[in-house]
Amino acid sequence: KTSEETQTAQQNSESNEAGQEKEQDTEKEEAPSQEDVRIALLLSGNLGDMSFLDSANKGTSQIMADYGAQVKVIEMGSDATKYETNVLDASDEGYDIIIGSGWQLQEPFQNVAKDYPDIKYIIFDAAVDYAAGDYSNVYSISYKSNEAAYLAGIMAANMSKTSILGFLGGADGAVINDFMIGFIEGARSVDPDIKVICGYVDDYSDSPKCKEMALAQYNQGADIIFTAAGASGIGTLEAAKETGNYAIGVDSDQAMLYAESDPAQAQLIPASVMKNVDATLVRAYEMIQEGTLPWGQEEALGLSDGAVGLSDNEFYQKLVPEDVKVKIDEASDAIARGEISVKSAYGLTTEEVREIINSVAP
Amino acid sequence: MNEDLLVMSKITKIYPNGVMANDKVDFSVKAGEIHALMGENGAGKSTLMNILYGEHQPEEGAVYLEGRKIKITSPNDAIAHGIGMVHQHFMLVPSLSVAQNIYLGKEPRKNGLIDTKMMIKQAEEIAEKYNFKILCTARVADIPVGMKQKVEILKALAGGAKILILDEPTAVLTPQETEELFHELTEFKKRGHTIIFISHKLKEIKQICDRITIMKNGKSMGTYDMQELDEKSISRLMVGRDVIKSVEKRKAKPGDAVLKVEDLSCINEDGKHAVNHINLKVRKGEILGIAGVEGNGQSEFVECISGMRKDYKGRVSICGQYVDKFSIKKIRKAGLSHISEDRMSYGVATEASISDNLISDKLGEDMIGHGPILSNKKIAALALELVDKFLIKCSSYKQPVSMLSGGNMQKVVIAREFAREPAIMIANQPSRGVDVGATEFIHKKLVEIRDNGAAVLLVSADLNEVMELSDSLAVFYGGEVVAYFEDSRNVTEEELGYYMLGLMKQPEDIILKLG
Amino acid sequence: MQQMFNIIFTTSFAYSILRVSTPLILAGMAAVVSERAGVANIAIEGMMLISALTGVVISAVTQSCFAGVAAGAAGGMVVSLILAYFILQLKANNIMCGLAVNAIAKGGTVFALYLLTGSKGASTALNSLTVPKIDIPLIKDIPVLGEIISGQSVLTYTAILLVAVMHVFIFRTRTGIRISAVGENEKAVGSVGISVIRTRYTALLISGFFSGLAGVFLSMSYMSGFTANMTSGRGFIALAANSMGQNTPWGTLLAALIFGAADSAANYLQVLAVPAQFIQMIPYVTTILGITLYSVFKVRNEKKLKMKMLGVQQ
Amino acid sequence: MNKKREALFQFLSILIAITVALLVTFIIILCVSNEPVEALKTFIAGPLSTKRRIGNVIEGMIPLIFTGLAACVMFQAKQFSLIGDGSFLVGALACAVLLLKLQLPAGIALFLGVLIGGAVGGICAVIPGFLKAKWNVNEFVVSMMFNSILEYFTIFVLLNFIRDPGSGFVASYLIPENAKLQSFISKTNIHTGLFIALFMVVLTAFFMYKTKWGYSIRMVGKNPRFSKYSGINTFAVIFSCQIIGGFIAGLGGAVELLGMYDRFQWQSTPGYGFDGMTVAILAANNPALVPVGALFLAYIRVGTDVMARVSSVPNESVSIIQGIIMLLITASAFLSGTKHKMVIRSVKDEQKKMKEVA
Ligand SMILES: Nc1ncnc2c1ncn2[C@@H]1O[C@H](COP(=O)(O)OP(=O)(O)OP(=O)(O)O)[C@@H](O)[C@H]1O
Ligand SMILES: Nc1ncnc2c1ncn2[C@@H]1O[C@H](COP(=O)(O)OP(=O)(O)OP(=O)(O)O)[C@@H](O)[C@H]1O
Ligand SMILES: [Mg+2]
Ligand SMILES: [Mg+2]
Repeated sequence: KTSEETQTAQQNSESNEAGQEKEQDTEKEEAPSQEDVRIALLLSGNLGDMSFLDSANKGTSQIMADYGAQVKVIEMGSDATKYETNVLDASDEGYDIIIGSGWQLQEPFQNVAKDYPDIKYIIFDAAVDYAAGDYSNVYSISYKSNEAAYLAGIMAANMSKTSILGFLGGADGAVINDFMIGFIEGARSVDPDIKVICGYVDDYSDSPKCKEMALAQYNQGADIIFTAAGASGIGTLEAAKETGNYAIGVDSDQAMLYAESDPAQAQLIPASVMKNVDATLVRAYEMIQEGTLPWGQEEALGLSDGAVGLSDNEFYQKLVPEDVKVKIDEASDAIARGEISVKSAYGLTTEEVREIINSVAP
Repeated sequence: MNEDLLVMSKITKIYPNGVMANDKVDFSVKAGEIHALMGENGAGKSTLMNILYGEHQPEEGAVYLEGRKIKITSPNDAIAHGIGMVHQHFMLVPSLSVAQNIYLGKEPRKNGLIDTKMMIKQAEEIAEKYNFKILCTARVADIPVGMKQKVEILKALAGGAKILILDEPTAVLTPQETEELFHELTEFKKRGHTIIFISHKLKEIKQICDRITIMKNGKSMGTYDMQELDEKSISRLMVGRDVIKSVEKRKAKPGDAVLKVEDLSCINEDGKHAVNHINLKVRKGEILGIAGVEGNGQSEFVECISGMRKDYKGRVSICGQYVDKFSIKKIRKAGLSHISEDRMSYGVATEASISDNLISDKLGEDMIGHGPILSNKKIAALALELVDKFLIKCSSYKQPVSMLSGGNMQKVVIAREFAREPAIMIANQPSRGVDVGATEFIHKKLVEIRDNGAAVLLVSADLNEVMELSDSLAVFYGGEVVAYFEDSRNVTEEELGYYMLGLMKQPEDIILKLG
Repeated sequence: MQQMFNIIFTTSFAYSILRVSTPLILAGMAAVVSERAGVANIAIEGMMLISALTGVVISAVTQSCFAGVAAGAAGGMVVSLILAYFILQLKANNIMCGLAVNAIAKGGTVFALYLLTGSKGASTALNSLTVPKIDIPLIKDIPVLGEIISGQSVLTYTAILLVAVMHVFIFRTRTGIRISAVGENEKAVGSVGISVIRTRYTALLISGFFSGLAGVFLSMSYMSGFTANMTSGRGFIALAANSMGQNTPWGTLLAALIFGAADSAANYLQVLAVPAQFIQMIPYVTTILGITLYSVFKVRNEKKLKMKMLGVQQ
Repeated sequence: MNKKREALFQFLSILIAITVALLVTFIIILCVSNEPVEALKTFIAGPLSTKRRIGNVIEGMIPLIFTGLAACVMFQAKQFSLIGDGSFLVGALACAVLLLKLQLPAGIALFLGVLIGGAVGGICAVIPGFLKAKWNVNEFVVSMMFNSILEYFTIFVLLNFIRDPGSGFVASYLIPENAKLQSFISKTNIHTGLFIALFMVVLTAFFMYKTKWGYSIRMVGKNPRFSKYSGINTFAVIFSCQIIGGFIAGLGGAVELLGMYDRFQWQSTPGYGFDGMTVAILAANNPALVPVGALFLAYIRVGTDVMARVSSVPNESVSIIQGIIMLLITASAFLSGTKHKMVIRSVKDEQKKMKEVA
């Protein structure tokens, strides 16, 4: 299953460029035909986050390439006051489907969607509050990233020689903490006494600072660090290279980023915790075409849906010992069967999160 | 000698604010002469010279050197043509040393780096050559004003100037220093250099200048041989009327002490004892003059009693009230007015309008508006009155002070400080850089407030001024009072000079009478 | 407390200080020279960002590390030239221009990165080079010190060397003296026939050069690639370092080291069971304390000395 | 040259700057878009094309007015402090904390919320202001560092005291509806905070130009030594102008929160402090002109946003274009030569007239 995902991911990166060309082609050659589906992708930030926004962009690019839909990507930056306006504007401009990213679009979607019943809305990595009104035209996707992180925790705890792991998050928030808590639980399931040094960069683009923090963690004995800090996370990967330790990437298959340009770096990334936003968007589009998409509902997609997972690539195969792979697969199955339920960060207070961090602090 | 060395022909200059500072001015100097340039404040002297030095570009007109037309578009061109200039306001870099300032732009080098040793040596040599006593390694920020002026002159001389423009060089010099400078200037002339000399002091001009050009309202009133004109006719040409040289004043009737200073000592920024145990009082209805070579503690003394400086020892009282712990605002409220010697740093805010400059000390008063609110009407009325009364030459009281000539800036300071009736007026170099007419006016004012019962403390480097105005007189040397004359008429200029240079000192008991 | 000391008194911690400080030292020199010329250079941040990308791209294209560094420095200088043109020739407000350059750099680097790599986030697709780290012969064998000082990036040593060069430049060369003089009293400098504008151009060019090196250090030494907005305010911290260092090269170096040490400490202390935010505040609190204490002592000492002299006099 | 001509010239040179900026913008658009004319059109006319976009411009103006005023007050005293940025953030935070922790009745909630925002904004400025006034510690550096501290402080408070764990992203509980500034034009978010902003403009302009304290602030900015010599309490002026700046920015933060947000959610400063500096520079530090500067900045922001949204111009060119306009807008040397010639002509005309009269 996981290898399939990797393939999609690779395809995506190719189709990304193809999509770009296609976009221009359609504009030059054929006037948009009546049947073309028009999609707006509203991003609560800017592209280049090396995380779920980039991944969403990949997904819509693929939709564009494979199904000939017209996609307009709108990067809304960090000023939240602009979000609702953008949703309204997009709604007025007659897009058929409006896709929005993350929790920050939840309230704008809730405010707007009910006034445009003819337009379909998809929100991912968040959900609208279906109890708050008639949202039969809104579909929500949320991800159980904690499940995939749990697997990463199992992997790391098994591979660690020092019994100290590291976690570096972009900022103290539920999306990031969901990774962290899953990771910690996974690691503790292997070794209840394992230590995890947890830190937040408090910046999603300060890769040098992230590197510095990662180096500090390695110097304090951590030998595998899981990083969920967007573009800052590059810093952790480099710190791994510098110290000869392992790092675990996030959101996309980060080993493959380096597979060609810097194989030595790729060698130190046994796996990445994937949140396959792209795949789930493509899946949703396909379901729309088939008429099977459950509008008016939230789907929480996890390991069993292929929405999240550990990346499986040549490096995973090479670096992770066979017995560990078996354990990971077992756990994965157990989660899918519902035998293991991984704790989630959603709904936890800061205090509760801190308690968890302190319980594994060295 | 009869050939014109330098000719400025039909120079017209209009400032961006629309002031026509020079209006088709013709001006020429001969080789080897000292040529005086005189005129009221704002007549356009500095402007004309700044054009010659390439600081400003004229709208019309041409400059000829030795018969050939030359283009001067920057000071660099002027320097290349052998023209040097000492500006009216200092053009020095405070954090650099004296030597560095003198050689700024022409630093001697060794291996690509500045040869500091050589530079200091050269600076010392040139200072010695012109008989100027200055410490070449001192930072300019730390040296007194008079010495700064010498640095300015040396700067121009080190540049190899054949034609030297001096824009009011003596305004900040003591008589002795002025004498020295004049001596050098005549030496200079003998060596074939040419000097253009701007000053408001008729006596000086008479003393050393060969010819004189007089300006009025941006126009030239003609050039004359010095012998042709006596002082009266010069002032008539400049001002359009006779200026009475000496101020008429009745004998003082001193009353109770208004300002009392008890055992005041302070250390200045160089860590020197600038003021040493000074006891002094100024009485109602008298002008106490303080004479002294600049840098003998007068500045620091004034700073202490006016509240500008707080780190001193001793007590100061005004009208029987101790004010040494007071803020400046409260000291002023207690009745002090203060004309600062350094108008560019303290006296005015050049970017602010004239009216803003006139009200800065009156914020606590109703004359500019009730309570916390300003009244534009009242301010306008006050400003108009003061501009009118103190003859400030401007197109509107809303003009920024930076657009005024040096002398008119000084009048703004004077007007502000005289606007209220002070109990004690500290006038530190009140007529520095002010033309004869205005000087006379300021002197009259000082006498007038004295007659109205104010106490006046006059500090001046201009001996004439001190001797003429003061009722009684103290001499500062090395931060101490070395002489006190209860009646200033009992002392001659020469005698004063000895005390000022520290060659003589009165016995303690006489000095104690001052306290 | 014990735990804290254990964390801080390690050679790896001390080693990290120099590394963390290097971009601040370089950018600090950029601040020193522009501030001395009387032009507050807010644009250091933007110049760093542009140079960081330029260096990465050129080193990837030429496969020459030196070419990358040189191109980065040149990039900084080109931007500073444009900035200087607006500030000096068109008389535009320098703060406004600085903010503008930063905005342009932020958008422009992402745009260029996208055109070159197809990613808006990082230059991982480019095979860019890094500046080598070197061991210093004798020092590297000294027990503790060797581990701390030796083995840093060539650029780190260059930075320290350049501080010395800057010291000589500012206080001992014509151009250096003139730059300082222009900042203090431009009229005085103009009146002796020196072109004020040209002097300021020179200063800004040098400022651009140092900003460029600082940027290149980030992307070719600190990190081995460019990530969007990777400067994250270091250009502004450099302004602080310069101010703390009283506009002098050595002072600024010291200030940069202090900030670097505090920053490193914050990174190392993430393990403590204190809310992370308070740890993150450490470098900023340190800077404020440092700069305040310096000023207070300066004022106090002067006054105390004076009063003491007066007291003794009595 | 008379006043009218002077003003005309000012206007013309700004016009030229804008024209040049647009020209350069166009060239950039030409490079990155395949429908440049259309793109430029949306940039210029986009903000006016629908009621909502006009609304966006006005909404965008409101925080800029506050931080612009804050910067004006501090710049007038030559205090180059960035505290407006931090005060804005913490002002909003304080407002949120107050409203969430105390159940206040409707009218009072709004009033107290905004006021506490201002008060706390002012308090933020105490440290940089005091250090500068008392020991001459560089306020730029201290305020910059302090802003970072305030940012971390905000995160701390948000996470530990007002965070709604039920919200998927890091944000506070919902701000009580009764405390919010309501929008008063349908289909827009233009909220009553606009009136508070305009009121502050009038108040600040009055304060700066019609009160003795404002006068003192201006004089300290023009020449601190002169002010001290004149008896102005420079310590109080320097200290207070930063606190006033912080207060106004803090008000702005609270107003922005209550007008535009349902929850407090900032984990870093939204950057309005820096924008405020831009606005103040555009307004030549004159509070009365701040709305104009704010309008201009908000307009080009919305314009570039709209352009990026509806045309094929990439999002990154937004900041590039905004940067170029900022670069050019204060460039004042465009017409200086022409202006000087005009001055000369008018002086000569006057002289001629005088002669004729004589
Ligand atoms: N930079 C300036 N901008 C505008 N107007 C100016 C400027 N400098 C001087 N002026 C005006 O030009 C006129 C001539 O000034 P100038 O300085 O040449 O006088 P001056 O003869 O040197 O007077 P003073 O004896 O007081 O020094 C004055 O009316 C003055 O207000
Ligand atoms: N550090 C200083 N200490 C004291 N005075 C200073 C200092 N720096 C500058 N000044 C003052 O600046 C002024 C320099 O200009 P200057 O006095 O030569 O002009 P002026 O001839 O009085 O002007 P004008 O003739 O135009 O009225 C002097 O009055 C001098 O006292
Ligand atoms: Mg003059
Ligand atoms: Mg004069």
